[in-house]
Amino acid sequence: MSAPPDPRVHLDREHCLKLLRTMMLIRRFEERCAELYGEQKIRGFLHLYIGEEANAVGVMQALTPEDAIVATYREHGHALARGLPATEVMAEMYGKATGSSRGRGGSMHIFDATRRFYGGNAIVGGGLPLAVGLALADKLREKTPVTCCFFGEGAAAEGEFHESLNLAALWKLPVLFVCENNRYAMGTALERSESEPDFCRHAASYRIPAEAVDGMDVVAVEFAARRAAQAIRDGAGPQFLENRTYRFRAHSMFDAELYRDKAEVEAWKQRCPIKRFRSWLIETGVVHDNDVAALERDVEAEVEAAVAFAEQASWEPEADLTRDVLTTLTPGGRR
Amino acid sequence: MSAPPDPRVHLDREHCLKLLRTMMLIRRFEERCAELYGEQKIRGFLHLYIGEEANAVGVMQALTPEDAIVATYREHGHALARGLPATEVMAEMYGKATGSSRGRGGSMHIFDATRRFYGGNAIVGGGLPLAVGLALADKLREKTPVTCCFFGEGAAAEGEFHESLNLAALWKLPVLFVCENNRYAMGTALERSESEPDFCRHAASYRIPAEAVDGMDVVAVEFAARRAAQAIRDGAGPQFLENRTYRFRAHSMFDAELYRDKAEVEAWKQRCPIKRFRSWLIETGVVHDNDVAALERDVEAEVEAAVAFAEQASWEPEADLTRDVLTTLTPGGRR
Amino acid sequence: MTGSRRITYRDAVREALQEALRRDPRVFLMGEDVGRYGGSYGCSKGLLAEFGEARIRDTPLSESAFTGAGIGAALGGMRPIVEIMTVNFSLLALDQIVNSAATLRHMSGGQFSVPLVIRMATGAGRQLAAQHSHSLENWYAHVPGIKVVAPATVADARGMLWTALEDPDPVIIFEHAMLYNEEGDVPGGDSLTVPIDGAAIRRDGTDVSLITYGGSLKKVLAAADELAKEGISGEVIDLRSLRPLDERTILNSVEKTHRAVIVDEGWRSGSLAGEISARIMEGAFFALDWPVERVCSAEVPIPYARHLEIAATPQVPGIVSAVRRAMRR
Amino acid sequence: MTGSRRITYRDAVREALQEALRRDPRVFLMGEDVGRYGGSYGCSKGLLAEFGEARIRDTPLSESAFTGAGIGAALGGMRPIVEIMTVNFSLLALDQIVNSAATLRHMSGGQFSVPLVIRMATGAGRQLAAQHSHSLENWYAHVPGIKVVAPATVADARGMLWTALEDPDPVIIFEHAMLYNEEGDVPGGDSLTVPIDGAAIRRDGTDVSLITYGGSLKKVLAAADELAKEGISGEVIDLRSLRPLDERTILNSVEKTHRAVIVDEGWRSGSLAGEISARIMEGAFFALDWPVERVCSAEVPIPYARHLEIAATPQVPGIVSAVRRAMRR
Ligand SMILES: Cc1ncc(C[n+]2csc(CCOP(=O)(O)OP(=O)(O)O)c2C)c(N)n1
Ligand SMILES: Cc1ncc(C[n+]2csc(CCOP(=O)(O)OP(=O)(O)O)c2C)c(N)n1
Ligand SMILES: [Mg+2]
Ligand SMILES: [Mg+2]
Repeated sequence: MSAPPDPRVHLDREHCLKLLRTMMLIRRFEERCAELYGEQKIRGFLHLYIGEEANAVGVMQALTPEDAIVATYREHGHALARGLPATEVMAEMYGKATGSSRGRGGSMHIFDATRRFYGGNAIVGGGLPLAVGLALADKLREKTPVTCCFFGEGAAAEGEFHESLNLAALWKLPVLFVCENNRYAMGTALERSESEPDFCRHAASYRIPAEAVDGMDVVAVEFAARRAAQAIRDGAGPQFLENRTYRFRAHSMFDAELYRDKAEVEAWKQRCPIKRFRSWLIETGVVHDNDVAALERDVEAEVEAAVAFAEQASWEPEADLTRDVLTTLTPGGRR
Repeated sequence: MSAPPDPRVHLDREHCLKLLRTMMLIRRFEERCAELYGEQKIRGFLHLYIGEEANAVGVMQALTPEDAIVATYREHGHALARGLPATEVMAEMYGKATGSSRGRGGSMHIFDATRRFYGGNAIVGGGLPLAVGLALADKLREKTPVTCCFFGEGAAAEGEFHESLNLAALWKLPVLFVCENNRYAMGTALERSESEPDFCRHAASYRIPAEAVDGMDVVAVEFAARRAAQAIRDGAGPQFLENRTYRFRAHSMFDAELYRDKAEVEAWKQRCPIKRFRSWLIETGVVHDNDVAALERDVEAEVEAAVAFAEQASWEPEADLTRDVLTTLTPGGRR
Repeated sequence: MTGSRRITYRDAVREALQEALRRDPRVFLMGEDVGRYGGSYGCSKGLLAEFGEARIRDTPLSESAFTGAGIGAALGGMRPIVEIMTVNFSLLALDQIVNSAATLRHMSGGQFSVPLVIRMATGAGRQLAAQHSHSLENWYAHVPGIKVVAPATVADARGMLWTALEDPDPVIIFEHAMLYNEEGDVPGGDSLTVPIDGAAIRRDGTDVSLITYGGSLKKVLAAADELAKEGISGEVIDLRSLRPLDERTILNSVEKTHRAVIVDEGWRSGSLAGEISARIMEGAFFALDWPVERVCSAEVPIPYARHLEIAATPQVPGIVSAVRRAMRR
Repeated sequence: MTGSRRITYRDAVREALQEALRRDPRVFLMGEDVGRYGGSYGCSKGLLAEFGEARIRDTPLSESAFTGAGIGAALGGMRPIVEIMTVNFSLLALDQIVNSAATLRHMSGGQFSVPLVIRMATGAGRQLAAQHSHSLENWYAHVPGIKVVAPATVADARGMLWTALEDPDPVIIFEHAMLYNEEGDVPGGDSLTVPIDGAAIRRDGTDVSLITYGGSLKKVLAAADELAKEGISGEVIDLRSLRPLDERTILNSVEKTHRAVIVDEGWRSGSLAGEISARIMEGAFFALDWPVERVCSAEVPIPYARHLEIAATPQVPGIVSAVRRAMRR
């Protein structure tokens, strides 16, 4: 891993520790989620981001609190990297009233209005038009935030991808499209879903500037995201990143992984973004073994605190079932 | 207009007369439709193809009776060029029982099973997936027909365009995509609907070979279509033509044409495909003035016979309203 | 305070759009051909000149993306009005409407509202055949998280838009395509807004409740006129809001008349008329002297030919016979 | 002739697919992850190995295009089975289903049939929250030109597919997601096919007609057991076909029992239950001793939390109380 050429990524010790810690937090948080799923504390669909942490963490560095984020059902990493409290995210996984979405959303629907985190969307490709609209709202009011839209490479086959990129380009909207290309959409390999697997070419067909990035390298991702975000802020219109990455785990907890080789998975695991970044930091002397050990304890404590928070949190009363269907309460409901 | 370099387009007198006659038939047929619309014999939406005749006529020369055709709501030209009897098409415009669709479809829904003419689709972009499926059926049975799918440039913004091109390319299906780029989708100019107005680039982003063609030149269209159809028959997978053309009339009979300059329309009218081809044929001595006059009489007679046929045709009995909703009759229906 | 004015439904829609755009800088209109073309039904003619391209946005043919963009813009603090040319094309945008607009508030535990208005034309009558003549109001009325209205009068078309825009939740407005050329009165003065949550009694009566909405109201009123000649007094209820339904107004009327006929241009099976019949069953069964009748569209994709289209959709004679049946005449 | 076998609903679906693929070379299966993954609910495991990539086609995420391609392939002479992972995602394909599959035959004056089968999972119960738990059966049941079935038993899941494939028109098959792990009997021998046009009486009774379909059947049978202990004899009708409805079976039952409770996992407003209530109103009003009751889902996007999801959907206690109400107990 080479040091980034751009001065705007400041790889000082503090920043490096932050990057490393956030990736470790996501990793540990999700490992714990997998255990809790086994204990049936968490239910429904659970999609783990393990292996892909560098993407959310790297991109998020380029965004300010005014910027907006639209993510997918595989969004724990994005939520934590954006700064949502692990406690609330975990409580949401439990379905508790103190969860980010009062227990109504679960793993796939984490939201946070104060952090402009617009979910959490379980319709593949469904977030793209929303991101276009958020960016349009900002543009219409002559505000300058960036709307960052994450989606998988599988989503790129959906019509919404095409329509949304066209709109964003046509209207020069401040959208940062981040395609997390982990090479599989459930069990469907990239080459079976895309006639043109190079997403930069798709972006180019809407005249959107695009760049392919090593999604296993947090610094490379941060660098590319900063450059793209800056271009957007400078008025260049939408930008596109294809982050080449890999998920180490199954698609969801129901997946027997019949569709890919164990050897392939192992090869990618060698490129683990946490391991690589950590080794590099230690090799270059930026951090030391005991820093890492401290981070590990720290992250472990944060995750356990989140679990404890979720465990003791209360359930939403059943009487509130139809609360928030509309902004004004609907009378009646169940019958 | 230059003679085509490819020997497969045989510009002998007979063929030239056929091309000219078919374009003239479409033109006259539609002029008559516009009059009949004024007389309220034809109702609903009526979309005229006037100015674009070279496209349907040119492309159709490359197709055999085994090939399949999927068109749009602006499909009179395609229907007539495919050889549907003007009588039945006109009767359909009248809504008569002897119309191509027994009066149930009208102008936008002309069908002919025996000629593999699959309509007539009033959902913009809606025909693209159907064409993919027709081609898939042929491929699965190891048959070799081409499915030719016509659509407007406006349709290219729909998600169906993207999904369908991707499927066709991925599965190497025998589809000939013909984008009739007449520069407007209703009142929306190309540059306001497409971030990349060069459709060959879109096709390329699915790795589909594409060519832009002068859609006002019937020979150029025939030539390009023959080459593309041959490539498909040779197993090269889907091919794409962008036919650059123009509609001389309003979008439909309800359109005040507020969105384009009269001068622009006039400039394009100078390139009228019928006038140009006729002049060229006369200049080069392939046909003579009296041949053209004969054609005119002939076409006029055919159109008037179609009108007479439609006029005297009977109405579908009201009792048959729910006939053909399902293949087996549904009992009941109205209540 | 000036007196009332007579304008077309189309003009009422346009005036309402204009008023909203003038009143609230967050409002903008977006859809296919709303700008240069003036709207496929001419409802936005002239607005581009007054408000400019930013607020009168012509979109490419991309129903899913521009409807979704409307949802996003609403989340982002704007008050978008999305025009979908007709309900038929809204099928392409349903995922965004049902899976995002209708769910976001609840799914986020109440963090977000989606103050979006979607207008679309609906219905048959113009010989546009099977892909342009749907009445899918009951599909929308089935979905929690949205409100659905159907202005049947010029005054409602003029007055409901602003109310819908002030609503913090997504509101779908159905404009029946046969109404645009209709003329009607709008009140003078400033208070043109009308509520979007209650039904209206358009004609008082005592013998039978005639329940309808949107494009069928005119036919029902004509039927009521005809029935009056036979001495049958029909009370005509215009639902106005299809979700939520104003059950109280319906039940009060049926408790008085003891008979009801519902007229709904949707296909009969699975229609809104079915829902209303069920509500009457549940709320006024013991008041009924005769089973509730439905007059709906035939179970057929709407055909092009005029006589078949007429036969396929509710018409005055069919309404009159249903009422006679209900009255045992 | 061998005796009956006990298998899961999932296996029944798989066997039915396998049989169809073996019997008719025109049959192929197409959808997201039907091949290598084995189907998101595991219904097509092993089929890729037996039938190969051409006939077990993994598609990209493109619901509209691959459903439309199914329609096209049916027009082209094949017998496609399209799997849409769940009804929620079918919103993306609705234009193709409603505007093409359902209309093509009529709109072409009877020239084309569309012998297409679309299978999709439906319903709540797995804590998948608001975008994965819909029951939109009534949307489909509203549309002329298609048939809609909901196999509620293992035997029906095994037997309906072939019947659907033999039907010349588009058939939508709804498989409730909670059924896949259920076990049940399928008959031995060769005649596994079952008709797709009639309801089945799953339990005879005399006091009240309990009308349901799909994933709710099990709950209704459990409720009937409980009611039996109280001396209430419920007749349980499994609709099986949602379009067309087997009105005769429903009305015959109600004429006998004089009371009906409809259980439907769809949201109450605009539900199929509403349609059935209306049909009973129209066909058996004078036989009714008590208004028809509905037990439906609450008007809320289905929430994730288990207790809320349970509260949002029909459950045995709610069914039992509705019946008690109908029996005036
Ligand atoms: C519209 C839609 N179709 C299908 C699904 C089921 N599904 C959930 S995730 C997924 C794969 C998505 O792949 P990709 O976009 O690459 O994201 P990844 O899961 O790899 O992060 C599928 C098919 C869905 N949720 N939404
Ligand atoms: C899905 C859909 N959206 C909108 C319309 C209304 N509409 C009919 S034709 C048309 C313009 C289509 O333009 P293009 O594809 O360029 O074809 P052209 O009419 O120029 O031949 C529009 C917007 C429609 N029929 N279907
Ligand atoms: Mg992926
Ligand atoms: Mg065009």
